[in-house]
Amino acid sequence: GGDDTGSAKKEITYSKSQGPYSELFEKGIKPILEKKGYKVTGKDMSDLLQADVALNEGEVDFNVEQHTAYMENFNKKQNGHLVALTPIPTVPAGIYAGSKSSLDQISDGAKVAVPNDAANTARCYALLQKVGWIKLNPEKDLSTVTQQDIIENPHHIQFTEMKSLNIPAVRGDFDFIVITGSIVYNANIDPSTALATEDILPHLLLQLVVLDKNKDAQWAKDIVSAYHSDEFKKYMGEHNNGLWYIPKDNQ
Amino acid sequence: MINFVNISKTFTVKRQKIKALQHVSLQISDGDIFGVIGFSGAGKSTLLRMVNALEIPTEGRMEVDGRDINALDFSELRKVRKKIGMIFQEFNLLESKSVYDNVAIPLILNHVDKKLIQKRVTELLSFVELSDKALAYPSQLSGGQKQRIGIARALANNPSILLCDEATSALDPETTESILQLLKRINKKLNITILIVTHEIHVIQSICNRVAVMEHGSVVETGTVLEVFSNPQQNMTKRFVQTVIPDEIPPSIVETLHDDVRNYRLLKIRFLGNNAKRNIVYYINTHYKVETNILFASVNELQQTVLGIFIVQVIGDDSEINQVISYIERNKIQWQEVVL
Amino acid sequence: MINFVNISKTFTVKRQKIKALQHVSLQISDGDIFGVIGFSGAGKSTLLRMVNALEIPTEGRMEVDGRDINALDFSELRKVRKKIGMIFQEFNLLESKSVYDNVAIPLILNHVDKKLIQKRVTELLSFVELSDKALAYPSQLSGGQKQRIGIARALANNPSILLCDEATSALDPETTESILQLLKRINKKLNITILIVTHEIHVIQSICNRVAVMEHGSVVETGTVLEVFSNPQQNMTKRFVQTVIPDEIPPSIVETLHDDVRNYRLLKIRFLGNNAKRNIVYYINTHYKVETNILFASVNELQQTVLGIFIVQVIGDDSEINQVISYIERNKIQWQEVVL
Amino acid sequence: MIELGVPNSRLILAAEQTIYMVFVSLGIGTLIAVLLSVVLVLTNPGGILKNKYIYVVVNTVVNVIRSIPFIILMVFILPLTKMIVGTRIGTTAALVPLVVFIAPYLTRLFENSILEVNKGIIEAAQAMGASYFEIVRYFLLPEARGSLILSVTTGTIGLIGATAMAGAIGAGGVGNLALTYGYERLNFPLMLFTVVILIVFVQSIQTVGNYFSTKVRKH
Amino acid sequence: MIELGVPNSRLILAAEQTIYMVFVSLGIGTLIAVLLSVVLVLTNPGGILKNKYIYVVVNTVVNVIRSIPFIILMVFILPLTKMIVGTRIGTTAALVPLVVFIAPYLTRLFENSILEVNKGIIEAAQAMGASYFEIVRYFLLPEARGSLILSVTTGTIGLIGATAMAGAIGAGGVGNLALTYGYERLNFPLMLFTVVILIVFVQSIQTVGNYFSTKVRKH
Ligand SMILES: Nc1ncnc2c1ncn2[C@@H]1O[C@H](COP(=O)(O)OP(=O)(O)OP(=O)(O)O)[C@@H](O)[C@H]1O
Ligand SMILES: Nc1ncnc2c1ncn2[C@@H]1O[C@H](COP(=O)(O)OP(=O)(O)OP(=O)(O)O)[C@@H](O)[C@H]1O
Ligand code: MET
Ligand SMILES: [Mg+2]
Ligand SMILES: [Mg+2]
Repeated sequence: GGDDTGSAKKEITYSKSQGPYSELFEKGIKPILEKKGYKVTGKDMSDLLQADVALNEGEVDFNVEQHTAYMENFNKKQNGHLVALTPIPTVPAGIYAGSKSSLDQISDGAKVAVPNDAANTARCYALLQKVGWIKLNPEKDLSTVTQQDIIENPHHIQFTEMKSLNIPAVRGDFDFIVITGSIVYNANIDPSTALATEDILPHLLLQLVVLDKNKDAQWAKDIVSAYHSDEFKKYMGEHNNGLWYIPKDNQ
Repeated sequence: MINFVNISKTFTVKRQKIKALQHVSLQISDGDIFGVIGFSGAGKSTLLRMVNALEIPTEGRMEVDGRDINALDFSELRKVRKKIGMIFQEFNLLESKSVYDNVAIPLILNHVDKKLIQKRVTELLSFVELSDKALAYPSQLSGGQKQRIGIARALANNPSILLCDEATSALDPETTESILQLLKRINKKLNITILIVTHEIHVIQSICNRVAVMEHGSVVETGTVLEVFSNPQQNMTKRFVQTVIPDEIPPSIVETLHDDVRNYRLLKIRFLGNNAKRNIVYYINTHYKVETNILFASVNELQQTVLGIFIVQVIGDDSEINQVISYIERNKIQWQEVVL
Repeated sequence: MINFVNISKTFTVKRQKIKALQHVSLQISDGDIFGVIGFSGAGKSTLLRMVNALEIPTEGRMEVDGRDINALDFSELRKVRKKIGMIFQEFNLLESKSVYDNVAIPLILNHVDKKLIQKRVTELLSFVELSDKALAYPSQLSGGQKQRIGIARALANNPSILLCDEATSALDPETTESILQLLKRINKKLNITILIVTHEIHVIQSICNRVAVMEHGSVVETGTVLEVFSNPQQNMTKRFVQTVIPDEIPPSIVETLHDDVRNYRLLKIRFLGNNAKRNIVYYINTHYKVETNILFASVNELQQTVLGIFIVQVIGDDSEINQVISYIERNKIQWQEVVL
Repeated sequence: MIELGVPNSRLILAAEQTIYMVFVSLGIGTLIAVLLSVVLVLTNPGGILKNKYIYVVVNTVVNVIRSIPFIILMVFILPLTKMIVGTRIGTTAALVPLVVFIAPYLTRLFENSILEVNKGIIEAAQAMGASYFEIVRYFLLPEARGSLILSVTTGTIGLIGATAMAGAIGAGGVGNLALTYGYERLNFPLMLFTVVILIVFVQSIQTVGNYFSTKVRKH
Repeated sequence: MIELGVPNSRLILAAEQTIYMVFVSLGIGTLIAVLLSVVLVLTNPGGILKNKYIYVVVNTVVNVIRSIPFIILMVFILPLTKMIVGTRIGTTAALVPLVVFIAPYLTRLFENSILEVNKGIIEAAQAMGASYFEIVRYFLLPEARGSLILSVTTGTIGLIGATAMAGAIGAGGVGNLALTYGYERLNFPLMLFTVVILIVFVQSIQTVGNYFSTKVRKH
């Protein structure tokens, strides 16, 4: 890592998690960078907050695990200097069947699982609003809404906020589950079985994030261009089974 | 009946074998108060602990009321143990329980009615003169008080066998005596068998009817207390008996004797039973032409029999002295010459 | 000098106040072997524990070598304690350390050279006859063996004051005697002060020069052993002394007396020192027209002084008996009449 | 007052959830732990009921459970949870993994406490003809109680830590609030506040534990 | 062989990381814990060096640290971590929070063990004129060692659990592998395999602990 922004820097590090984004990076982007002579090292950081702290401290160079909303919140609360360089392919959240198999089976007092992690809870409530099951306080920023911001819940849905990773395992205990794409991916759920999929707000698109002072570094530019490269577009074309929402820049 | 049949016990410490008991055979009849004495480390506690199977013999057979205690299954063993009270050398009181509860616990284990427990515990505590300590905890007691709680606890269940491991070692003579009298009463009244292990020979002197002397894990002498005390066979038994029934001239008198140039002999005379009641010394003084000086004397009573030991300096002609000796012998009085 | 100045100690158990010591004042001079006896619970251990400040008086002043031990700061207190050896009533051995290490520990605390430690420990273990147990652990020892380790440990540092709390309670008479002789030797050779708390009066008889008798937390009698033993003042002292120096006619002889219709008186005669060496009984038998029968006798030596107690039945005319009595009185021999 | 970002009712609910989870799972866990620790102490190679097989089995089961990170443990036993409480999610569902977590933990602590009981006491019990149950009930547990109380205290505090993670199956609780709404959302006032609540919990439990343990040890 | 989804070298590295974290933080944590527990035992209201202030301070510090969920603890002390080891991420950085986690935990366990030492032993030590240090060194610790060994064992196993969470700051280790590559990826073969590794770890530690503890308690 380090803050040397010299064009000569060829060894770059990123924090890596066990989600689709790191994997997409490793499979689709890293080979491109390596061809350019970069040595790319991933550091396992299972906690996004810790990963951002490390990034902010310059202990790693970049990560590809968060959306703009999360990053801005981090910058605000932790005095961070992170910037997003480019949106990257994102896996949208979706409503999936629990014990009920279609949206119109929604009933009074239905049980719905919602992720409890900061990055995703809001997205899922937004999605539930999109299908018309709840109504959120319009004064609140959709990307940070919480359960308290629900102003109408006509079906008296009982929400259970829990670790999203565990949701697929207990699917049958709910009527419906709302999970993000990374969980769909990890749990090997067929994305095409989604009952509804979120409209990804620009704010919620995943981003390549680096430290402010590195945004003009050559290596940063090289990563951006890798995400925009034809080679990567080709890779996406071959490997997207409906899971990925691909931002326009990358299409 | 407690029957030790050829019992041996070997401990192993750092590969070294310690023969705590070696082929011990002993029989203790119902109603006996049986004493075991011996030096520290002789194996007394180990022997005692065989009776309720706290220790398992490496060899031999331990019979209690005719049954091999080590062949019993656990529930039968428990039944036997409930009839055996034990006073531990190191008390083994429950630190977490009050004096009252410590004494009550054997009763609780026997599912005795609460009211009865209270009655019995109160009674026992007054026996051992600790009624005022009922609410105290063992750590707040003196050494002797702890021991008395251990005694009360062992008696709680009216056991038919009582095992006492140095039961009075922490008690003053008077408390010891009252405890021993209590044991004697119980023994008489309820015909319980008492096995007492002790290094205090006066305990044996005062209540036992039979005694065994142990040395290095073996029983070296056994018999009634009177037999063993009045006529100890083994050297170590003699040494033990001497401590309660001394039979030696005090050193400062011995010194005086060294300067005595008269013709004399020193006779150690043992008066037993009726002999002790007769005025032998007076008779000698008035019937023979010898001068006598009593250099040492002790008089004890063992099992309702008086044992008097006198060491008398008999001064006079050899022939007169010999007459005195034959007078003694005629009267079937044991004597022996003391050589300084 | 150990000086108890008006010491009181009160424990509180469940709001109940227990006066373990009440205004005790005692002075123990350097080189004394001072004995404290008393019934179980009298406060003996509490008293002893004052000397090295294990117990802090609720009232009064505890002086050791002229300094108030409770006013010392911790490092000074430690220095004083290092010169005080203590044998605990309950041994307090370290279960985690071998016999060897238990004895070595005071030396280790004194930073004694390893070689010297080994020499000294070996020596001490052979003193207490436990050389073969050096590698054993306390849980593998008999009660008396543990106590002997406690004794060896207390002596390890060549203390100048030795506190013994029932130091021989778990020992047989012979081992007791050899330990007591060892203490006596050390006392003589190194002029150490020994404070012995015990309920075994024969321990006091055998080595103490001074004695205090405690009852209910107070010292009720104190003096040289000879004074107290030959002429006990308090009832409880008498009872104590009787247990080592009995002075009563055996019960079975008393019975015979009931049938004796002759004219007689029972004289309890105490011979002390040189009187005990004279043949008083012979003189009476040969010079007065009375018949005598010795019903009880005991001869003991206390601090190189012989104490003989005889109970003699003197049979004859009143006038003759009176002559015997005046003979006794002329010779400055204590006597008193025994009434059955 | 500082803005915590969550309504008071939410905080109170979380506190209730934590207390509920801690006390119920502690209660059940303690019972199981007493049982298992007693079995370990009795059957161990130096115990009075020496039994190699039982000892090895219990010892291994305890170790196996203790080996599994709590978060994985929760997932592993989801079927069991469903079987026992009928659902795999929520505060009540969390009780099952919490019990499974705390029981072997307390077992180890209790085992250690009970092993400290003086051998002489056990001999006294045997000499009185006590059954194994009675030895445990009237001798081992009472004599070890000062240490057992502190063990429960230590265990309870460990349990509070575990309840924080039980949020993963929707159990709620103060710890989870601290983690998700405080930590993950970088809501520092809330994080601090919830941690302070936890500190108050822990400090109270410890104080109570110390009090009783000291009281009992005094004798 | 089953396909684990990660190369063997990765597993070996993880094992090394766990061992490194456990042993280093255990070593340092034990030292601190011995110190703190001894301070607690000596200064507590029934102790020989009774001191209300020191006792309350240490007791509270221990409780406060014990109250904080480990993951939050890690964040709280990041500045400390940076100061001590120069970096906030990676295996070595994890040592700092791990020590901070294990030390107060072991302190509680040790405190309990040391409190069980017979009062008579302490009196014997005092009567010999031992200094406080010597009382601890030659009397309290040796007499408590059977229990202390089991406490270290229990603590070590708790520590292994904490290392799993230290993955959050990139510390690696078997537990983290189980959590991230196994659990988060729902890679059950790997999860099982890593858990088995953990079980082997725990079982070995427990066996060693039991062995020495029993050996020492025998006397
Ligand atoms: N558990 C044990 N392990 C090893 N050796 C033991 C054990 N118990 C007793 N011994 C040894 O066996 C011998 C006999 O011990 P025991 O306790 O029976 O003696 P004792 O006659 O009761 O002595 P005391 O009068 O001192 O109590 C001693 O040498 C002792 O060291
Ligand atoms: N820590 C304590 N708390 C409460 N009471 C105590 C404590 N220590 C001693 N006592 C009480 O003080 C009195 C004196 O006890 P101490 O131990 O001095 O007696 P002792 O003369 O040594 O008796 P023994 O010969 O039985 O050892 C006893 O009544 C005892 O119960
Ligand atoms: N009565 C005997 C005597 O006077 C002595 C025996 S001891 C009671 O000679
Ligand atoms: Mg014995
Ligand atoms: Mg005493």
